[in-house]
Amino acid sequence: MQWLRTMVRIRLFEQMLADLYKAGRLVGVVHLSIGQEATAVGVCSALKDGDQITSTHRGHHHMVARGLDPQKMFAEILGRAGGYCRGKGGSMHVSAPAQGAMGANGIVGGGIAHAVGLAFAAKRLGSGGISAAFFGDGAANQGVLFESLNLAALWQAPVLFVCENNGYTEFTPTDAVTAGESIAARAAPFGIPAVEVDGDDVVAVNRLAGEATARARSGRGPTFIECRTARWRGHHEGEESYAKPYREPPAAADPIDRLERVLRDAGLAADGLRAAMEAEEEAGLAAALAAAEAEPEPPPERALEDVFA
Amino acid sequence: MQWLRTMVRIRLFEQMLADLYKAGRLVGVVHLSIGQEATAVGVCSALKDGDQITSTHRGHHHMVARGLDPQKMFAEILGRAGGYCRGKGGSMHVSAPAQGAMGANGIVGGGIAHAVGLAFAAKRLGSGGISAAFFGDGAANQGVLFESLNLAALWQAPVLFVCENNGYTEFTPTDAVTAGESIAARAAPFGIPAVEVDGDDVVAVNRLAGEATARARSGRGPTFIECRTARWRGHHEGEESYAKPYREPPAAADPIDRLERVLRDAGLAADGLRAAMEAEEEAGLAAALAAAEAEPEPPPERALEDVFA
Amino acid sequence: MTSVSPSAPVKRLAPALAEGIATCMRTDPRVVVWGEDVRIGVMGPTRGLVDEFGSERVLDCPISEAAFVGAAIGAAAGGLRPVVDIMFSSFAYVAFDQFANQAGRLRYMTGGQVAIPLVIIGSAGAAGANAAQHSEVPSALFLAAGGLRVVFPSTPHQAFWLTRAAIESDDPVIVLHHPALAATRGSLEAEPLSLGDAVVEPVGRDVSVLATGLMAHRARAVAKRLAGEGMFVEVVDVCTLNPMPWNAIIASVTKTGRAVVVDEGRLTCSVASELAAGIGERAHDALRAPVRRLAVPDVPIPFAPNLEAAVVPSEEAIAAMVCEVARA
Amino acid sequence: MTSVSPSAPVKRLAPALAEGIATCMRTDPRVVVWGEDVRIGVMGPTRGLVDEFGSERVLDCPISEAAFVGAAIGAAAGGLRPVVDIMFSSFAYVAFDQFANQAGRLRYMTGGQVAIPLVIIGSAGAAGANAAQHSEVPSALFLAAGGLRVVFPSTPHQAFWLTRAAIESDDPVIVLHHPALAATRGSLEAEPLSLGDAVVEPVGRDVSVLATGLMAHRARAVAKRLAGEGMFVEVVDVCTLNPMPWNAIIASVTKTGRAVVVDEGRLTCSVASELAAGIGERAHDALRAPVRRLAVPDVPIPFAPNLEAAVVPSEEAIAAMVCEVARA
Ligand SMILES: Cc1ncc(C[n+]2csc(CCOP(=O)(O)OP(=O)(O)O)c2C)c(N)n1
Ligand SMILES: Cc1ncc(C[n+]2csc(CCOP(=O)(O)OP(=O)(O)O)c2C)c(N)n1
Ligand SMILES: [Mg+2]
Ligand SMILES: [Mg+2]
Repeated sequence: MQWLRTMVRIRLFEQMLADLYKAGRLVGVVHLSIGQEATAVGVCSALKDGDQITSTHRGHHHMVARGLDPQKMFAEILGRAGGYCRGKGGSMHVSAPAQGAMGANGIVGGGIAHAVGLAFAAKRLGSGGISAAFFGDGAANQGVLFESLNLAALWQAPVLFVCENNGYTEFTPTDAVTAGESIAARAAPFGIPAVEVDGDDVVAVNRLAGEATARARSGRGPTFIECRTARWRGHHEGEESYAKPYREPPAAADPIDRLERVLRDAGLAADGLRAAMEAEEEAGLAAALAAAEAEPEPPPERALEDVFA
Repeated sequence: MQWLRTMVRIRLFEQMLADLYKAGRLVGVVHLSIGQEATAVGVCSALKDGDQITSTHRGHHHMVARGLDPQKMFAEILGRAGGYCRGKGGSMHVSAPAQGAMGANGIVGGGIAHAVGLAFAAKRLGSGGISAAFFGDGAANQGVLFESLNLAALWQAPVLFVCENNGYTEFTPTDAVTAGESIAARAAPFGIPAVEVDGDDVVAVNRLAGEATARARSGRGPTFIECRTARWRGHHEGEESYAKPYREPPAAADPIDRLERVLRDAGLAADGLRAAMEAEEEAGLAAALAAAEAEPEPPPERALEDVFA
Repeated sequence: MTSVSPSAPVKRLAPALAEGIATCMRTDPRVVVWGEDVRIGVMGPTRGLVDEFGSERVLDCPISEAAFVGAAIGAAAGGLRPVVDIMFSSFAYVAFDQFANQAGRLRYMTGGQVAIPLVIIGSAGAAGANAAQHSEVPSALFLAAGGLRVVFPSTPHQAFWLTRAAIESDDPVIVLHHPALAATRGSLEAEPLSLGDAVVEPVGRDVSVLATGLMAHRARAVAKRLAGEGMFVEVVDVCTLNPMPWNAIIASVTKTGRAVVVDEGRLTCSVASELAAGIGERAHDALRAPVRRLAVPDVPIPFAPNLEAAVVPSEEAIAAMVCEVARA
Repeated sequence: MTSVSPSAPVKRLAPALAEGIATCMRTDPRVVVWGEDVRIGVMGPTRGLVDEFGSERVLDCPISEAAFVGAAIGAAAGGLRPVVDIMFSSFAYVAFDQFANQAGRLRYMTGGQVAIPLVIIGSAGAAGANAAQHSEVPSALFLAAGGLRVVFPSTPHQAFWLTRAAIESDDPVIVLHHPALAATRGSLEAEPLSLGDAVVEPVGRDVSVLATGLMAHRARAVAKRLAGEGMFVEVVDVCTLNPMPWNAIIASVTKTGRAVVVDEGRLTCSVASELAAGIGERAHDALRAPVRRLAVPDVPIPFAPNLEAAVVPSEEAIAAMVCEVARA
């Protein structure tokens, strides 16, 4: 039930950003995750307090799924003083380490190794925590992924490698730039359990993530999960201004509808539940956005702070 | 027969360097390939004029196998004016692009992608040439290898990836830093034919290399060959000065003895053939070394040349 | 700069860069283009090329900068003339060994046996809230790495000719372009620019301002403004950074006796530092005031637009420093 | 520098660095060490540590610099204090994104939410025919990348204390050490050095020489020699480069009015350029001669020993430039 709510929240959060972008009220480059909600929620719902995630340029869904405050996310994305990163990170860099979201990253693949290190630290410090690295299919062509797989396997680091294969690397279909049949298969030779899963099936994702976290927590090392999902929107908002049409319309397997159906079939979701949730979430997000937009810009002297401790 | 001669030449060349090092007559860091002759000869004997190789910090055997002139190699390694690189490359960087040896490289993994590009260029220019990238087991943990495999597979580049697994990454046994069972297995998920071979069996290496070159020349793309071999000496000459004993004695499967036995069994090698070859090669190399040592240092102004065309 | 001829075609900067590539591709079949999404041409400089030259010569790459820059080095050594679009020039960091230790060293390390006729194009500079990892001007890093030619055109004319010069060069050349100038219009004059050229415009007598890219634009705007107040600023657009056009620079500084160096890189070990140091050595006696540097302070580029604006040298900041130096 | 106390232990430089690490490891269990062959301690700074601290805290890594530097960043953010030996500091190029875009930016990009208490040790400099890819001093690249503290000790005392200061710092710190100085002996005095310190020795009055690492050694030798001829050179050993000890530098230059900056990096956009530019801005009026830079010319380090010696500033070259500047 909480899953449904979180997925709804992600969807609405992102749709609000799409609208804001269209209205010219967002700055910078904004990558939305609509359609990929199940991956984020399926994995993050298997994590605990004290665990950590690293994320990507397309990371809002991970952050919402990790429980971050939409107001502080909006504020960050809008470049306001009260954003998580004090307005210095923006859409691609929303992070809240204290809440288990070490960081999004503008560099494709840039955060994967961080997750290995976070996992190693947790293990060494005996905190019981684990970590999860989210990355896209495009990042599966970055060398640092393979180096990180090797290192994690050697260290038996308690880390989940979560590849969100949404079918596109920017404007190029994944298979045009990704040789071989499967991304998960690339992890197996490192001796890492590697599975593919329907990334739009939050139940399935959560089950695998649960197995993986159990493996990690019990000292049996890393797991690789390739979530096959779809990117409903373009690579970034506003791309129509120059990108010729390049995409197949995504297969309409709405992960939220699917979860709703599952809940309904299990007799867990009453009629109108989703609509009610949507209304609640919409109200909450609208308030969060309004509060964020009411915030001031960061004071200029802040530009010179936070380089060094 | 030519194989035996080349392997003997490599062995003697390297032993002369070992002696020179011991005598304090070499400068810089010198990595010898004794024990790995069959890999170099097996692969290079499958190449033609116009093909290219890229090599590593431990690359003398590749260069000799590619037919480079020992005198110009000695001169380079000694830092003399007449060296292949005019004395500016040294042991780790001997190269002769005009003779199909694009370059050795002091950076582990640094030359692998170059081989993909050389292969692509040959294909695009229709030269009929192919390329081979030599690298060690240690380089199998460098991200650029995986990126290069992917790119080569996508481009169906006519390139051989030749991993010389000699059991050590500097002072560390390969399996201590290399997760999984096999390095070749890491290439297969990219859709690249990947095989392991006894790298001390020059006949077997040559057979596989021949298949791979045929595949490449006929437009069927890259091949990955993992040659299992052994490094007879340390990581570099002079390491005893600080490196505590760390190695198992290498299994004494001398690739040269093995080839000799094969030739003998086939009735191709008369008694005394090898000894005669050794004597001839020794004489030739001694003359080459003497000529190289007699050369002057490079003129100082040369230090400022060759940065830009 | 060349005088404006009425017949010269008017182009925007990014398309002028693309036109520079296309011109070379038309005459030289060895020129190929690759990078991420170069067919769509996300960043501008490769847009439209695939239509004319086909997908055999314009190749979309995986996100594998180290491999495709390395492959370009190999391809260059193997007889092609690859033009690689790396998108944001700071993505070079994931492939930096291929820049610094390979492209920039191989010719030297082989004693000149091999040439690397390779061009790498990347955007450089802040263009509105792209934050730290997508807003830098890393020209100093390419210069410090060594062995790399670097150009940074600020007008369509410069972009067209310097791109051509880059592709025709037998050396690895980094071509930087500023995303905030992509749509800047200008005419493509017939008179070419070469590697090593600077563009002095306007000519002035009171203070020399040395700048590149967006900073050169701003410097020209400041010069225009101050000219109305009777102060004549000479702007030296250092559109090629390696080779560094020392003659033009020293000639200007010797004439004015005063210099302000404006840089969108961060201050420490910047191009501005290099220029200031080099001027100090070469024209110390002609200086009537200390050379001053105006650069991004030693911070990453912040996301919030107001903070970004606070750290990137503005016209106001340039004008203020110019006036200070003029009075000193 | 501190005066020599007879009881202070005498150490060589690389072991002093190792002792600096060991001291921290003894008191702080969060300090861990990793890198390639750090147990054997190929490069010196980690030699012997595994014997005292075991293989749980001293980890041999695969040749995966991007991953193990990246993992160190994550581990630092996660509560450890990793000390990474990257062997030759120019190997940083294969992991440069982790240096420049990650370690050097994350604190800022997160608005200070996260600290990266990370130390990366690498050798820097030519030590006899290691050729282009193993002989560089890339300090300028680390400074230009930004967000990284950089120290480069030239004596065992500096090595010990600056390593400790690096590990105790909450920022990412690059510790460079010169392979040609690994066996240099010196006493470890009790008086600590901190990030941001410079060491002025000898004190002089005629010309200031600013130098680091092996160049600082050579500068001291030159000062000694010239003192015999009645010329008193003051050597400012800029053993921490970020923070840059501007106060000590400007104090010295203001006193002598003359400065030579010696650098084993390549000239363009070097630390020498930064120092020259900064001095020009801050002490122009005190200068009685142009600040001169002596650095590796803009070439890779060649292999042949005589060529290597020709491009790395020698005592003779330093002395010659000092005399020129003294007379100017
Ligand atoms: C090292 C690097 N190269 C290129 C880019 C530009 N870029 C940003 S997102 C992206 C595509 C990423 O694809 P994928 O990993 O599949 O993630 P998705 O956008 O599909 O979520 C690219 C190429 C970058 N940010 N970093
Ligand atoms: C990027 C990089 N990292 C580290 C080194 C230092 N180094 C030189 S050789 C070597 C081991 C290489 O092992 P392998 O690839 O197995 O080759 P081998 O020495 O066994 O022939 C290392 C770590 C280097 N030269 N380049
Ligand atoms: Mg994708
Ligand atoms: Mg090996």
